[in-house]
Amino acid sequence: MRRSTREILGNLIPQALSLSIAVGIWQGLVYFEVYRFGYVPSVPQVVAAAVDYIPSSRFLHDAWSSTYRVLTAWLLALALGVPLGLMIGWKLTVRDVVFPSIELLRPIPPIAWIPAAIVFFPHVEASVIFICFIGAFFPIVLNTATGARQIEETYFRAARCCGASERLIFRQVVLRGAMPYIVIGAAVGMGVCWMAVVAAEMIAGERGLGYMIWEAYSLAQYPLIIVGMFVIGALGAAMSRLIRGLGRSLVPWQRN
Amino acid sequence: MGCTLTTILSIRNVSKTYRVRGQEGVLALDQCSVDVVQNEFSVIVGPSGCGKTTLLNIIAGFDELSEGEILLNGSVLASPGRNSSPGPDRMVVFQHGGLFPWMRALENVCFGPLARGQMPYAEAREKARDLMARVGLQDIEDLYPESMSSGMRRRLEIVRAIMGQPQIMLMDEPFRALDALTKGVVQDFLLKIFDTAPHTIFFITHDLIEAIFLADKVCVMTSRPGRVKKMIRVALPRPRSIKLLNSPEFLRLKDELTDAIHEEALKAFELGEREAAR
Amino acid sequence: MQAAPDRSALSAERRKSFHKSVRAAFSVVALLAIWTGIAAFPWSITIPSPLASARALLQLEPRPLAADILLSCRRVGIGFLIAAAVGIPLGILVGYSRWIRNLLFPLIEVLRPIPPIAWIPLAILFFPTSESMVVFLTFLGAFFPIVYNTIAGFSGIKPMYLRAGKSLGASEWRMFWHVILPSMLPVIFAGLHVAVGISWLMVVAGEMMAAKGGIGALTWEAYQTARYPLIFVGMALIGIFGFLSSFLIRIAGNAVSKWDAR
Amino acid sequence: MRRQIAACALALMAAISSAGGAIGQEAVSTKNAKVVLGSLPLAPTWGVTIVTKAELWKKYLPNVELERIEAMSGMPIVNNILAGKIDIAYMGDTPALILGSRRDVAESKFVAATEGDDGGSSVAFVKNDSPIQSITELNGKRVSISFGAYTHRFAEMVSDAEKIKFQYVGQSPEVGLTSLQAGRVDAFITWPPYGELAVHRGFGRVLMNGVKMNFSSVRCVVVSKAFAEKHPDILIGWLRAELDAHRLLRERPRAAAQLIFDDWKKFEVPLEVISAGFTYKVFPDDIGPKWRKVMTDSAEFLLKQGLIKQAPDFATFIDDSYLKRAAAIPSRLDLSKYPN
Repeated sequence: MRRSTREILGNLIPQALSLSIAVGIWQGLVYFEVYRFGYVPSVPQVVAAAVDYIPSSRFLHDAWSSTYRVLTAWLLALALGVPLGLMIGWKLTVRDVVFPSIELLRPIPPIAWIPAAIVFFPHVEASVIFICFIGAFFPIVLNTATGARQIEETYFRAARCCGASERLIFRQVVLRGAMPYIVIGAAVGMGVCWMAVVAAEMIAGERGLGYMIWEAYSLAQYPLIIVGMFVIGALGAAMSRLIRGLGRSLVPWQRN
Repeated sequence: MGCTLTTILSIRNVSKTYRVRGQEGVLALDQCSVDVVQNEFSVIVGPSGCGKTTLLNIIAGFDELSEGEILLNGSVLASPGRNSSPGPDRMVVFQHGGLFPWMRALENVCFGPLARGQMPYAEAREKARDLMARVGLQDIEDLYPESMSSGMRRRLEIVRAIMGQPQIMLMDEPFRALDALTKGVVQDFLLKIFDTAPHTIFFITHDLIEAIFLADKVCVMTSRPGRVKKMIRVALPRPRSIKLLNSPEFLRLKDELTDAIHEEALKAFELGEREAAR
Repeated sequence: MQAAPDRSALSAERRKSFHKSVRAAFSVVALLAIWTGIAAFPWSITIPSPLASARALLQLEPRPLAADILLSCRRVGIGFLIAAAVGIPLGILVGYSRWIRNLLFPLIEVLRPIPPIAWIPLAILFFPTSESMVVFLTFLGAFFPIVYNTIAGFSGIKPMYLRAGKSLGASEWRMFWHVILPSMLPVIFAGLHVAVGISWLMVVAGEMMAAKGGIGALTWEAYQTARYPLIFVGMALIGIFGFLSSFLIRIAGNAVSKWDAR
Repeated sequence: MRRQIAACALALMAAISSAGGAIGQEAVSTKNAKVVLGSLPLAPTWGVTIVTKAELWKKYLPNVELERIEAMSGMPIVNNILAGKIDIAYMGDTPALILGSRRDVAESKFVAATEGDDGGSSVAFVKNDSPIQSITELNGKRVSISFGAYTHRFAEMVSDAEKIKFQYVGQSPEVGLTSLQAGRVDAFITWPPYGELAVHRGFGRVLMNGVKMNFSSVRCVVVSKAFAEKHPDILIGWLRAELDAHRLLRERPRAAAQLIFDDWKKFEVPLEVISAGFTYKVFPDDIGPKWRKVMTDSAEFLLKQGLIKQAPDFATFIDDSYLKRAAAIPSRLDLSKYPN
């Protein structure tokens, strides 16, 4: 449904206004060195750093390293998490066997895995991707399991009435029925992936946006830190929106 | 329509005991015996909780019986310890709707034959499209169930049921959730299908009017534990039309049925009260 | 011909739950077995086995360990409570008044996607003490999920609740307290549940990268001093106390909803 | 009101110290103030290790409350000074120069040299089974360094001299250590005892150190100018304790090594690694011309390499006035307490 330009404008103006006020406050606090804002980079410094960094090849290299790690981990988490989640949601025995272990490992945040990953993984790529994988895996498994479990028994009975085999029921009823929850899990997983990749790269990433931020901090180029923060925020938001769009096309049958 | 009166499905002294946590075994069905004749519209009517859905689930293979046996075309379908598995020969139309919400209308209808690998996809699509056209549902092929009206969903589910040419169609209070107007429309839809081609229907309801209007034979169940109280033959002419509703024969049948049902409805109410108080 | 129904009924029930716990035990044992298997494999750097980690845990002196645990919990607790105390009213304000929504919502939308970990260098620069810095991180981790869910909760209220409340002539404040807040609680508590998880994630990150003390620092120090079994002990402790705090939130959630269901 | 008290206390102090510290056992400063000390837990800044472990500073600053900020490399300490969170800090020459070059952000002073050597504490390590035998083979290879550390300057000096180029992997030393162990980097250029830990843990060996190139480096005490001007008495008291540490390191090496060993206990650094350091380290009591030259030459080199944008203003940056006033105060170190 096309939104009339007036409505879009009506929406944009207050947003632009509010953001410009926020930026104004930020610049004021830094300029008048309120409390410790003197140590925070000012708006012009950040803009200068951005103008210098964004068009550079270094930015493409950093952005791609982080995105590559996040995507690889996210796809791996989907490839392993969705089938396992569906089986947990569908079959009671699988749930009783697998679920306790997952519940045991789930509360450990991906960041806590970083020391183990740094030491025990031979390559830094593998260790960062593993940490992102852990971040995305649990939300995906748990949401998928919820999705499979909420499918009403009626649909299983209808499928069995039609003579469908277990494998066909898995594909046509369990997978498609749980799809809305899989999409939710994927979106949440992507969010946690970005959080994990930043932490992993800051501590031992050797490249990527998280590493760039920590290096900027180490070399006292503070404005670049803030540029890095907004860049990661934008990339993370863009990829989450991409997933939601993908999700809507995967679940056309649900209007809400 | 002088078809031979062969019994396709015979339910012999079927009993069912439920093991519920805490309470001792609850007897749901007690020595039920019903014969379903081929190409006949058999209706089971009874107060809520009399076990009619349990009986349907046993026939469909979703539940198991404790005593007695069920024969389909003479061969044992279900007996204690050996319950039947669901199959396309006993297609079920579910009370709260069995259409897959994530499949478009055409896909839902084709699901049966495709699931059994009976025919290639193109052929199944053609057959389904043709069947839907014949019953006037041709223009909703690409709709998802959620964007259909409840009446349309009911009709589509019936079409999906007959698509597999089941030996017997089991219908579990399918029109219960419909408003009066839509119910009438879908009842006519079902009767038209029943009249145009030979089908054996095993229909459950708690609505007397609907029972008489649709049925060739009505079996009245007692309140829990469900027993067959009375079998009433409905000799109304087919095709049935709503004008029959106030014909003398219809009213006689209604009185006969009301007497049988009312007694059981009171007992069911008292039973419900006692259980709630426990 | 058939066993008396009641005895088999009860034993079936007990047998089912027995089976469930056997499978759960099997699951945990399987996890430990996999871990031992991985540890046994001759990697370039030997991975400590569960036994080694258990021994490392026993070697830890209880008092400093308890101090670390308390410190991490305190940091999460303070940050989380401030985030709730600020986030929920703010969310309601944004939900209530259009003026505030136009002012604050765009800012929240811009800042929310920034992974809270990315704030750490800036936090190290800005905050005078590492203690205040870590509490800011746990606050930040919890703030966005809470304020976002509160806003969603507010806008999610079925308009008919509002109409029903208004039609009874309920005063603005009573209407809020008896109609709006109770119906928002489930969504708010969903936000709190997510928030406490991220708070824990942030305290671990903060302690590993810049602050002294706490379970995160203990895990990182285990890494620094190459006492690798202790890394897994740290991870287990983080997992346990992370779980306990979200469990507390769930209990609080049920208690509150019981109150409002009265 | 508080400012007046501080001012008169200052005047009083000046009077006492200028009178040649006649009253002997008098504390250098009785002020109760909080002082934030920035240092690295594992680094060749042995002075701070001894001063804090043996609490030598307490004799001169009885009422000072010491708070410590530790970081794994020099640059985070620099950032914290620039952020006004650290008063006294110990670091290598390069981070000190970077700090000095950031005059635009905050003024700071290089008030004492705590330890120096001619290449012994700048070492490149490789894995035991690594095929690399000489530094030139490291051309284009992955080398783990700590950005902005003096060993970063050493790496730049080596690549400049040997006309080779390293592929730097910037990471903190403990991460570098495990990167070497996991084979993720081909070499690890760092400061003691990290490299020596790699050798001790059996996966690393020395490829080369700075001695052949006569690579002199110095560790130093830096303070923010604001702190130096606000609490000169506390700074002098601290430097007095630092000089005591130097005496201990020179006259009681074994006892000093034991103190360092105890402080680094959790890192399990062997005693012999610490004692080996005594063979090539010196602990200057003043900022001699040699160390001033190390600083000015390094500044020039860092400018050339683009690691700093502007050289520190050495006239005000290197300020040994406090060190001289500390040296004037009689030492209260009781050597008998440290049998050798």
